[in-house]
Amino acid sequence: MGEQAPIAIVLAPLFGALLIAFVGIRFKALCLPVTLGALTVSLAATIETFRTVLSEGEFIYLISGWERLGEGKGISIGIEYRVDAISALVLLVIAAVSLLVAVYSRTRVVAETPDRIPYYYMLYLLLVAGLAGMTITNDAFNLFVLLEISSLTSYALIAVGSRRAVLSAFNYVIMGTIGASFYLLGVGYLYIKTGVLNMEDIHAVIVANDLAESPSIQVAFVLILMAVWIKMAFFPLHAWLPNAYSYSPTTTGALMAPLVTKVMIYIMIRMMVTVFGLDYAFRATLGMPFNWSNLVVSLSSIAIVAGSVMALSRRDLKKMLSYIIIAEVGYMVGGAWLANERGMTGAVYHIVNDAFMTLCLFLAVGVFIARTGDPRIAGMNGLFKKMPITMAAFTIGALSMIGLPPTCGFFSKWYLVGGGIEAGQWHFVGALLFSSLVNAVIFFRIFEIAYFPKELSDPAPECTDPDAAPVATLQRTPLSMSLPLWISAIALIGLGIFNHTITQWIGSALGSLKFFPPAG
Amino acid sequence: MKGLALFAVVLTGALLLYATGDFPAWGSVHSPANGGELSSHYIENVRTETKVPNIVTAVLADYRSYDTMFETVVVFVAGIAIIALLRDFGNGSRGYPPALANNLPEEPDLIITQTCNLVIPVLQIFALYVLAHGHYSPGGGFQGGVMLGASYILIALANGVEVAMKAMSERKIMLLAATGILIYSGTGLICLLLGENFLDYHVLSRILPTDPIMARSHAILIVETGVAVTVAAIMFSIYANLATRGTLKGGL
Amino acid sequence: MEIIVSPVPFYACLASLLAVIPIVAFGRWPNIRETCTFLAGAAKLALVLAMVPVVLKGKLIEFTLVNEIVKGVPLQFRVDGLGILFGLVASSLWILTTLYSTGYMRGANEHSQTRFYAFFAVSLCATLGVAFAANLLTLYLFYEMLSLATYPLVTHHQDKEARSGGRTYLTYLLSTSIGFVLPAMLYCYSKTGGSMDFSTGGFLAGRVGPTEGLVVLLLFVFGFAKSGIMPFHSWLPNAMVAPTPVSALLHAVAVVKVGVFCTIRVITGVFGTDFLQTLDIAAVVSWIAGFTVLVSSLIALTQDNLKRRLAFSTIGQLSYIILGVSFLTANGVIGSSMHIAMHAVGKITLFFCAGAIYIATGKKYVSQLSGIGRRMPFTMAAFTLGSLSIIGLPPLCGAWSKWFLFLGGMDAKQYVLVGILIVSSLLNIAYLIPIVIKAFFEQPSEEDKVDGIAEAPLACVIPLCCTALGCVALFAFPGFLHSLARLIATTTTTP
Amino acid sequence: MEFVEQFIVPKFNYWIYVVLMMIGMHAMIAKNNFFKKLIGMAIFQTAIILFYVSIGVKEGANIPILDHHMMPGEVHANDPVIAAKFTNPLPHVLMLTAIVVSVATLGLALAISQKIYREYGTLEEDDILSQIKLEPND
Repeated sequence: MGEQAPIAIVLAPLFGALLIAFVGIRFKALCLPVTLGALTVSLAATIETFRTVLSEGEFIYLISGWERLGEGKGISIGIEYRVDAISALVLLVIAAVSLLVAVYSRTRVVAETPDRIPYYYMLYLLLVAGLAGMTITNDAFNLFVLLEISSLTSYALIAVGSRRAVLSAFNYVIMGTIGASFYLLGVGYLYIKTGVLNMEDIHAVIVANDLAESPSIQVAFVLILMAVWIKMAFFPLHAWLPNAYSYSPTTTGALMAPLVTKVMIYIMIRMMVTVFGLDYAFRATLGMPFNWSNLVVSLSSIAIVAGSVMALSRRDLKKMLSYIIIAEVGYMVGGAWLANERGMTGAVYHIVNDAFMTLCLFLAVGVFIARTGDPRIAGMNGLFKKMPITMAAFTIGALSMIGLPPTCGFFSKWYLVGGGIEAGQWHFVGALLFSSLVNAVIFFRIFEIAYFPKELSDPAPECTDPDAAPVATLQRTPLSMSLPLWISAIALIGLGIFNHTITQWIGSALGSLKFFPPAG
Repeated sequence: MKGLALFAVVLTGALLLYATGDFPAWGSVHSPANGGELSSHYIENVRTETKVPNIVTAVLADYRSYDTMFETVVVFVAGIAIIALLRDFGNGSRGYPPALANNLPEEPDLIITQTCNLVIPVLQIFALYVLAHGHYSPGGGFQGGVMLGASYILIALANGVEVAMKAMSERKIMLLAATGILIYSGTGLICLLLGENFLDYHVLSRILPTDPIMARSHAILIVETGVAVTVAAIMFSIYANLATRGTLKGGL
Repeated sequence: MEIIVSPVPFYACLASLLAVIPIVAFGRWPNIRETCTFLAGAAKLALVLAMVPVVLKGKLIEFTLVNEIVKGVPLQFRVDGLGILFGLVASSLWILTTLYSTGYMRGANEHSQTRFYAFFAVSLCATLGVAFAANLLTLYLFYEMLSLATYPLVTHHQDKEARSGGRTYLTYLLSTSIGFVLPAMLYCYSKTGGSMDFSTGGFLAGRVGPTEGLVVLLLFVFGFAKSGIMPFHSWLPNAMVAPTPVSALLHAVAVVKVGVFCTIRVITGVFGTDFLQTLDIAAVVSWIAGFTVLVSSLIALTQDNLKRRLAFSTIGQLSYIILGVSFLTANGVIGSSMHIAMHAVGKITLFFCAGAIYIATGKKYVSQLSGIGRRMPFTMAAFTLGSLSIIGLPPLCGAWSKWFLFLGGMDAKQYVLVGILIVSSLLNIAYLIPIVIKAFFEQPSEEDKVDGIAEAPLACVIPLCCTALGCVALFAFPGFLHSLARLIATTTTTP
Repeated sequence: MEFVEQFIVPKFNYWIYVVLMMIGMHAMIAKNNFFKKLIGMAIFQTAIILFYVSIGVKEGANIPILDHHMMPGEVHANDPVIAAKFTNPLPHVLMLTAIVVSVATLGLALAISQKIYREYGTLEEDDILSQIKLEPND
């Protein structure tokens, strides 16, 4: 069964969703166990796949069994999966995070969307299937279909939230559709010049026919980049993200914030590495007096600074975290475009780290809101005394965001800043350090509020939203919420300590690539 | 905002048009997409590999069947998403602007109902034909499924959603929609259980009384049926929820 | 140089970290809790002492915890002369401080004492980690750990003053370590292609030119802002809001000495004194340190709050150490190394006294201390000894280190800086001796008159007497320290 | 004039798709009314379908169904099929998928806009934004 593990990663959540449709609608209590079961199977399959990759290196899984045509590598006529160490790592993150959030959702979904439990879990599972499918596929068009699955499910998962969530979901639909359509167009422009849809085949044709200078390919590159940037909320295309994440239900935020942007960054790296090739990605100029590497790194420096500054002025916890995510997206995009191996390693490694960091923080914030009923930072008054254990986990997450050892955030910075120095992109280095300091200010301000109790001058705002049912605040943190939180917090330290192993895996996938120093 | 939007739009347009200069001539037989190995392979070998004359159907449900499965899942997602968003689970119509309260005529119109009664059976038969004849002519699961769904929508239009819901209850919608995908993915799963890769239909010849190539052809029909079932159920569900704002009472 | 692989340095580091578990577990039984702290302290000291003879023989003790924490850089401990000297000072004074804090915390009836002891233990773990770190990354990891672990100690009172003090504390320490040290460290990493091991010649030697060298050096010197070098010094006076045992051990010994220790490591282990000599950039550091010495002494003169005055004194004394090592001469390094120990003993005495005065009388200001010597003769006697040691007068230990610093300056022909050293010693007299005079020779005001002796609790007085006697003892028997310092000097400088 | 002959006439369908797409995209971004945005979205997505279908056109080719082209009786499994005689099936397959996706997106977007109308009583972006400004939250 080992060789069938890759397909099981995607199928397990799909069948889980079907099972809920069959039995979960009538027996609501079964929804969560089915979800957990499906995600566990998916996680097991991911681990199996990961082991295969580690022992045998990158491999292809042929869906429908259509062998490649022709001599040598040939071209693919069916749809394939392609797993290498990087995608296996991202899959592992998806499986682990989704399982943790599912455990966490036990009380939250019942409290926040009591009448829609089966639908919620179906969407949840299908979102996971879509994300995993995007990560593993080797077909440019198939990626679009799965992208749409993950988009549609995330629109819905956001829109089941409060009054404001619906509005932000609509904006997300508009932006998301533009993004997905750009991607589709980009694939079309590639197809018209290459006649193939398989990612590796596209690359092979581009190289063989010397299409690097072709305007269609260049436009396709721009379109696909714009598409992934919109989807990953790369500044200044970020406008949909903060409201969408902060007004959505707790579980949605906790699932989407760690995964969706990160998977899109993976897709971007995949496009750069597999479809266009690094040489193309870093050097293509579009006839302009700059090259991509310098341009994108500059953009990401701006993104990092802008995201951090915007986060600084937020008073709502989730919103503040959302802007931090925007800054973090800048880290990864910048790292990937530094045009050296250390930067790329840092970007991929940070995908893993940032997923767990955001997870940890969103889970902790979810616990705070569930306990205090107050989404504002000011609502955390005196929490160190009230719930020291949760605060400790939050502290680990925050330290990781700031980038203090021994958490993994420090080691991400290590690679990213190191890559920046190596590439001589000093503004990127400066932006990273600036953002670390801003994060330090943000989080230590929170710590101060939570550590130095003070009489609140204004009480928690009355709930004016008629549709947001007054969710009762919990007296104690249930184990289903604290356990995933703690696992994610411990993961942050584990990922930091084992950073060398992880980067070696990443390096094994990147090893065969040639990194060119950016020209000029 | 408007100026910015115009700028962005014009910029995108200019970029897209810039690339058209590079495109192969329209209708060229030798363009990479048309004359390339991939498309030629489909056209030239579809007969020997799948025995399905309609190349589009063969590519859709066999070569790229994995895509099509998730395409069906997209429909399924849209269906459950709309239920999750709109369906009013007995909380009353809280939050409705009063102008929207349903005030429908009590009695359905005689002419409309009778016409519909005439049309609907024909429509449904035709839908099944479109579905089943997808191997030989334009058609297939999606087209057939949409027609089938349309027949129920027609009932709802003529008699109100409640009447249609008697034929296609909410519970049934959910079951059918899931069954459709289960038929599709289950076919793939059987291939997997028989020891081949997911959706590798030829291995079905071990349980179907045919040779491996015909097994592909038959399997395409099976999965197309699955698609049709899901699409029909979800199309009606989308209509019912949108038209009644989630109450599933009354209708347009 | 012979290298012995042994996990002892790791255990020494771990001893106090593990102590956190029983400390928290027995939080409800103060006596058991404090016993645990003592046991951990004793174990730690014993482990450190066990390494001393080996190191004195000129061997290194090495232990690798993680083979490669990032590519090419292990998480590794290595004990050399400088490390053992610092580790010895920190771990021996921890025991005394624990005794002292038992008296102080109970005397002042402080809240959350368990948290206090727990974080204290973590801080000590980090301190020893810095002392024994074999490479720059390991050093940085423990450096940051120390910054964070001391935050709850600094803000122990959890009131408005603590809040602002803590804020300054972290702002300075984190922004400098993230903003300056991290990029400098990564620059070194990319320059050397992956190795960051402290080595005798300096791992950066020969790889950078004078301009980059100066930038990196300054990034390091300012980045390790725990050393209190100006203009990144103002966290230290603000951190004095902490309970006195914290000020005593952390802000006279552990934290600030970690700062100077790191600076010494950078100068000797990263650049190497020889290389700095060829680059000819160390003088910049000398002048910054000299400036700090002079200005901080002048500021100390104006402070009325006793602990703040001591804090500014500390800033000045720390810069002596940096100054000494930046002379790049053998005598300078000897002076610096010895001053780490000598100043620690002297300054901790002064802080202990300040705390004892506060516990016994509630007084915090120098102007209130008239005649207090009659009431607290032991405390004030110890204070006198401590002051004289800081000033550097024989027969107290401070004299030795100042003497070597002075020699180092002469060797380096930095006569102006030597002049600054002398002037600053005079200023030391000016801000410390008046306190002694006030305590012993002025009449107390009417309401402060107390009959007989009213000392602080015994648990406070014993440690401060011990350290005061230590000042004398180290003057009489400096041989052991001197041989350690000589060892350091021979391994880091060319004669 | 030469420009028109050289660049527009032979590829006029691509020009049409771009113009249509820009109309749709402008509506999506700049229109104030949510429903108009959705209409824009529909145009936008349809334009892409037009583009894809244009790719697959072959001059002088028939629809990609084998039996339709070869009359019954002449068809033998051994007869070679000439690729040039049939239009490219792949873009059609892809667009079948894209159509379904756009229908699903549109349906979901309609549901969301209906929910917005339920919450705010209007579909004009300005009105909704001014309503939000009055809310104390945020």
